[in-house]
Amino acid sequence: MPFALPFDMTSLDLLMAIAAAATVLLYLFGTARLGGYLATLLHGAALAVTVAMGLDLAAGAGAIPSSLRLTVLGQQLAWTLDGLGWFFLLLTTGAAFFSSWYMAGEWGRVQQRARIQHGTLALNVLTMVLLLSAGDLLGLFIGWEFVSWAAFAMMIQAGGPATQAAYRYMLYALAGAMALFAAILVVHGAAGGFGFDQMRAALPDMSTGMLWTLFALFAGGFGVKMALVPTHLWQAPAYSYTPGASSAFLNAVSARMGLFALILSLVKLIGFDTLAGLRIPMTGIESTDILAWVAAITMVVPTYIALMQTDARMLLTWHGIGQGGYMLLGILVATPLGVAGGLLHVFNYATYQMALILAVFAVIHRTGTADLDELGGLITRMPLTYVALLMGIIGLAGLPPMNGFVSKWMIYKALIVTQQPLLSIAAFVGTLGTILSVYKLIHNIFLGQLRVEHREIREAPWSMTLPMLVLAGIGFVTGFAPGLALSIVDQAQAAMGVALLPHHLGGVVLATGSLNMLWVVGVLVGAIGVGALIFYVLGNRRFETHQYDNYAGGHFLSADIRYHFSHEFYPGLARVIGPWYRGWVVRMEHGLGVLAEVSGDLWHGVFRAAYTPLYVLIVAVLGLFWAGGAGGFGS
Amino acid sequence: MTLTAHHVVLPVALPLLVAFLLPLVGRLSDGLARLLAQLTTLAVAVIALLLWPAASDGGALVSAMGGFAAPIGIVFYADKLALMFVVALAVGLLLFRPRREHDSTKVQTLWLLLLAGGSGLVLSGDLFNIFVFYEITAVATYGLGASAHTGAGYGASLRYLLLSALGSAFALLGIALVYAAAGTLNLADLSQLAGERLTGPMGLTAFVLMVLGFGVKAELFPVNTWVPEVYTAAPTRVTAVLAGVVSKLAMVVILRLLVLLFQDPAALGFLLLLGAIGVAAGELAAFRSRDLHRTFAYSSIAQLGLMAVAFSIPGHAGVLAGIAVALHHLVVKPAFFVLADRWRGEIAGLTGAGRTSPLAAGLFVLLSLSIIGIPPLPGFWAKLMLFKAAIDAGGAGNLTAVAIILAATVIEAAYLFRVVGILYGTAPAGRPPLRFTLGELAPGLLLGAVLIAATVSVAPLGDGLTAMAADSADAAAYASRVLPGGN
Amino acid sequence: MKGNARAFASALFLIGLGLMLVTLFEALPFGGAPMQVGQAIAGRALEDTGATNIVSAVLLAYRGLDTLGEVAILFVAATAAGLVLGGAGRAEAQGTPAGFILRAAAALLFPFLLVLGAYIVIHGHLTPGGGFQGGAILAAAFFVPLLAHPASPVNHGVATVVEAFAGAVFVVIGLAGLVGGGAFLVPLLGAGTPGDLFSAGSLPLLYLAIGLKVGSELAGLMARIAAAGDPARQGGKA
Amino acid sequence: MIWLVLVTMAVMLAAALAVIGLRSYLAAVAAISVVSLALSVLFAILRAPDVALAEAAVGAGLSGVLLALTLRRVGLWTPAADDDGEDRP
Amino acid sequence: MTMDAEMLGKALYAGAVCLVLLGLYGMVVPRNLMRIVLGLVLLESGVNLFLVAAGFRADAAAPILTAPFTAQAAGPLVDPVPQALVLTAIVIGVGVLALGLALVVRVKEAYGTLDTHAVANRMARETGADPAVTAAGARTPGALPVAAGRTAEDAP
Repeated sequence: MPFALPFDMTSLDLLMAIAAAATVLLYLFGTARLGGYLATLLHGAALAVTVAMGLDLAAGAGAIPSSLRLTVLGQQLAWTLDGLGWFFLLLTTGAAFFSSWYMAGEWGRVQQRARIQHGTLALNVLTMVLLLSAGDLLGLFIGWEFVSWAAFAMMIQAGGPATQAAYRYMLYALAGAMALFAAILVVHGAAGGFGFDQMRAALPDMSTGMLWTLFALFAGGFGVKMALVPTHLWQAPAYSYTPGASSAFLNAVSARMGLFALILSLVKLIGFDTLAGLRIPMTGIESTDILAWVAAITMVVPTYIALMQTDARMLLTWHGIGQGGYMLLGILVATPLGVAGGLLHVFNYATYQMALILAVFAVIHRTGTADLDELGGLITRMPLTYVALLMGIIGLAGLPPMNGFVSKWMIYKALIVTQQPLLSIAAFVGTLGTILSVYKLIHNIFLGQLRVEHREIREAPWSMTLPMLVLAGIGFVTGFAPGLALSIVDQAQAAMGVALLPHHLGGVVLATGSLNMLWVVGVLVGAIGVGALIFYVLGNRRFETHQYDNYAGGHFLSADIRYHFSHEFYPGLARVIGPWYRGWVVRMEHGLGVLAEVSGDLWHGVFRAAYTPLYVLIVAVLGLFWAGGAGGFGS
Repeated sequence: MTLTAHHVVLPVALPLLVAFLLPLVGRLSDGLARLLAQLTTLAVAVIALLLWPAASDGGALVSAMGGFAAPIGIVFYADKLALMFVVALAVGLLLFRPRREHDSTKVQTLWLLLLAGGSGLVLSGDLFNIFVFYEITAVATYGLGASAHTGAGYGASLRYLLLSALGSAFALLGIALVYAAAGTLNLADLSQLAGERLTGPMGLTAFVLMVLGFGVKAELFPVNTWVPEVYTAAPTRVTAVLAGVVSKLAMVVILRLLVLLFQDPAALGFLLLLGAIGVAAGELAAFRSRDLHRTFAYSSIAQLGLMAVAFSIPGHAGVLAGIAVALHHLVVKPAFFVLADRWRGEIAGLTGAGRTSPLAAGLFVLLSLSIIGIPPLPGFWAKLMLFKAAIDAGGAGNLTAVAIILAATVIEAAYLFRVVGILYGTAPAGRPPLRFTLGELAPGLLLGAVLIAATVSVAPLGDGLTAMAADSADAAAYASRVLPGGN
Repeated sequence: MKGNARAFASALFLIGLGLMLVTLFEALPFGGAPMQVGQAIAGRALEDTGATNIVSAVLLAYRGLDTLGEVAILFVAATAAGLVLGGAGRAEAQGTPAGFILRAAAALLFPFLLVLGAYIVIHGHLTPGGGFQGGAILAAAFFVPLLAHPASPVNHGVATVVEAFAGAVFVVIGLAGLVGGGAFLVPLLGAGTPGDLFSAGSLPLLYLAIGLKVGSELAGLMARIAAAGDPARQGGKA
Repeated sequence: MIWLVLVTMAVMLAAALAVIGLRSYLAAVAAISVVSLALSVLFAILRAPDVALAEAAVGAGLSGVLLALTLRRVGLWTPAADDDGEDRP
Repeated sequence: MTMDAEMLGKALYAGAVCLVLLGLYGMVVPRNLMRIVLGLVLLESGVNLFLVAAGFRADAAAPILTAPFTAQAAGPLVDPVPQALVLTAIVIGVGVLALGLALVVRVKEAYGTLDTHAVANRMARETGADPAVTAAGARTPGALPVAAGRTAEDAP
């Protein structure tokens, strides 16, 4: 241990103590003048402890135990943190640190109930620590319920539409939790206990039917949190109506808890080989193939929904669902390259998605709206936010200088190497959609015509721009030198029991072609540098035009005429994919609601009708008949 | 005065004595009558607590009435389970004393007789004696149900009376069959004879009839249509006690029948079926009800269905789960009804009520989380015990029951958090806010505190319940304690 | 469900229930049921309680708590009916006064009914009859004059006092057994010589208490339902 | 002895059928008293004197009176007032 | 067991079953609450008859000891316990009947009718609207928001 702890407290205990203290302190002193800084300090301490734990794990410690032990009603509950849990924990504490830093400044003071935002953020971190370090299935379920309800607490702050979105989320989350509860009960039935090792021991003699139900329940239960396709309707509104930094935290990390649990249950516990053995008879389709195709659809469909959004936050959150598909697809390829690609994408996504969301909220902070039709031309007014958003969308689209490219490249490579052409086509189509929609995002906010009322907009305060730029910087650095991030990914990959991917600072060395980002970025920067040199030094006859010099097609336009809209941004594409938007998933969801209402009315009728004596008579006769039958009449 | 086993009859005899004299005292002064009634209820609670240590070390206190030994005379059997429910009933009646406008000497008399009937129901060890005490409880419930003096109150109580009388006739037919088949009415004696006398069509028919009879008060599926009407029409404090405590007493009777007389898989299957249908019916109907009273009435039908499923699982794991669900519901439901007392009428009309009385809204959220079964609240541990027992017992019936309960939990969360959303909504201007006075909310807050205390001390509580369940699920121990030398 | 559909459905199920019950009862050995408890009691009833009417012995000694519960049920029903019908029945002027025959017969019947009721209550432990049957006859006895003279005010005061004390006596006798360290409702005061009036110890006292309680309660019930006013003249509200 | 039982039972079942069949409530209440009376005779035959006495005094006597009083109170005394008609909400 | 006693047993049980069935029919079919109460009385009489018949023994005497007052003198006795149970059951029946009739009186006074459906409808209307009673299809206020129809950005 890099630093000795006062008594026999392990570092995991220390982290739990910090998170718990943070929850209580921030709930009490969140709105105090120094509340924001206290929050940043506490989350920073948590991040530091996590990094220390990382170093400890890298030095070969198998897993970090916690002295928190509970035996309740004959069930032993223990908490230990391994590499996989540590990897997601790093993302959690990092995201919490950046969002609390963002809230520390002017943004925090503007909020009506900063106290609740700080408190729920710290509560989410605490619950995620408990989930990530769960030592057995029961601990996993309890942690899972805590995380779901903590996210619910975070979502209902804003009231109005946020409450409706949170209510809808709660229903989905609870349905998922009940599927998970059924799964751990099935395991308990087979293994006689909730322990991970008990489950592994009982796996060989489980019938294929039970394995299929276990697979379906785990994938379904955790898939809801990751908003895989049939259950994707709740995430966008829920995550975008949550105020400011909390939304960034939810986007960056909260959905990934589903991925962690999927990896834990399907890969670590059940294992790729058992899953490969599960085949649909006569068709050769494996269970992982089904989940891979769900991931593929989740990559494509939400991305093209994002394309149609007119609200910046909705656009980004719909993309969040799409990116989740990439991560799951990468991992399901089951080769070291694919798994490393998937996990790296989790890290990269967290960095650029958070930068993007924080940038969008900076725009909201200044202009008061996130509606793409109401914005435009802010590049001159908010240059730093523009830079952060630019680097973010390059990462989101997966283009070279940023880290997004590295992980997407690895996923494409893994798909191609393992001969899965259809899935790789889906990946490319997804990326195409992403590129189109991010351009719409940056064009409508920063480029084009500046609105009259936004003339005096000032840049967002340093307390908001600095976190964005640091995040974008991390994105660039890990893009430039992916080896740093890959060493973090190794911890998780080792804990998953998958062979490690040989890599160096610049990138990946493979028999089928290696990637060295040092060269790629070096050449790119060099080319841009030469181009800039030629453009600025040699051709210096620049003609200075101010933003309102709008001559278009021989017709003078005064400043107040609007010609900058996001409506019908891609008319051709809209016509092509228009017919696909029949919304049959929405109708399915609506159908479930109506089914519950109709059967409820049916039972109301039964309870209020005056036929009860007849019902009693019928049940008595059937009961006697059954009793007679069971007892053998006249025997 | 050292308490011997024979003092087990006091929780029944004392309230009866005072109830008989109360009309006389009431003629002198109403206040004195009310005070005397409450003192008696307190005395019963104290006696039950004093008897607890004697019951816990000796396993159970057995008292033969009139000095006549087991199969001949009537026997009172007070084990920890029974004493626990007697204390719960007494404390419930004290905590939810009828309000001034619904109170009179006659109501106080009915209150005491409900205490006597309820205590007798769980303490008695004789089948017909249980039927008599069940009738006392039932008739007291008809009276209390109509004590609101509204048309709806009279109508609901009448329909409940007719349904319960039909059930009681069935139960009496069942008891007659048992007596004709086995020749004795004492539960211990019957449990020994059950092996060869009560199996086959005769025993099962008796079981079906008795379940339909005692099921009326235990809110089992076909015979629980009275629940929404009576719980809505009766004064809310009466409903709190009925839903909270009295329905559990009837379920304890069904538990005794199951454990001692009918360990037959067909009988367990029948109860499981009724329980599962009850859970589904209760939750779906609650999802569609428009006022809080009806919602909580249907929710208590679902919880009792849960208990029926738990008790239908053979062995002490099922009994433990059932007792855990019963105790949890015993704390949560009355608190819910305390809230429903002030938040009357359409749920839609309650927008913003949570903001005017944040304490009440906070209590509502805590209770909802616990009844849905969110860790670490006790509701979760009760449901976990139920599911574990069902899965360990295996069988298609248990699995479908678990699936139904899991689906019902989602619906339960749907209608409870729909109300939370409305409570925290923004109140339309111009409507007087519904504000709780602390006095009104006190019983609810007390029960909320009990819930939190149970959350903290779930481990020791769990061990205590496990021991109690193991003891009350053991038919042989019951027979050996009651029958002299076990003939 | 339309009326006749419901009638048809219930008829169908009733026939099913009937068939099952009949085949079930066939399996019951008629007249030879294993009555070990019944025969044991029949054999030892005389020495234990001294009552020659074994049913009364069962009712008051062996299953005394049942009878206490029984009296409590009647008391609960009376109280609840009082609660529902509201207050003591203030018998305002009824409709048409009773005819001459009724008034004459009432005056004649009242003493006989009183004697008959008292006899049945007092000899409960010797000959068939007892508290319940005698109480019912006493209730009829007190109700007949009310039929004859509907206008006469019914004072519930006396009935309540009698009721309260009778019930209290029953429970006190029960508790007396408890004081001496014995069980509840132990038969006291020895068995006496079987057959004569003052035998069977405390059983006749219990039956006397029951007789008075049942009598006053049923009389009160009938008076309350009768006097609660005709629909034409709305009765007093609670 | 068997013939006595069969005759009493026949009377009882006929009266029971009358209770359900008759339209007028007063006649139905009278039929109830007849059922109780026949039942108490049956109990006497079955060597259960206490029960016979109780059934006669309480069943035929008091129940009959209570039911009749309620009929008068509820206005179902005369057949005309029988409102068995449907009442649509 | 003489043929005569066997016949008696069959007749008694059949009679008890018929009475129970008629009582049940009287409770299930009619719509007037008063008729249901009558059905209830019949049902309880049927159960009482069955109880007494269960305790009967053909060759035994009534459980009342006569002159020589010695248990052996009287010979085999009919089982006294079911008779005690029936006594209690009869008085329970009358108690519940009395309370039932009091409630019938009050319901008639409150609602003017004794038809179960009418009473049920008026009760539901009095204690707050019930979905089945209010206009069909009126949606409960906070029904599952999802069921509130498609929102703009929703898609497949």
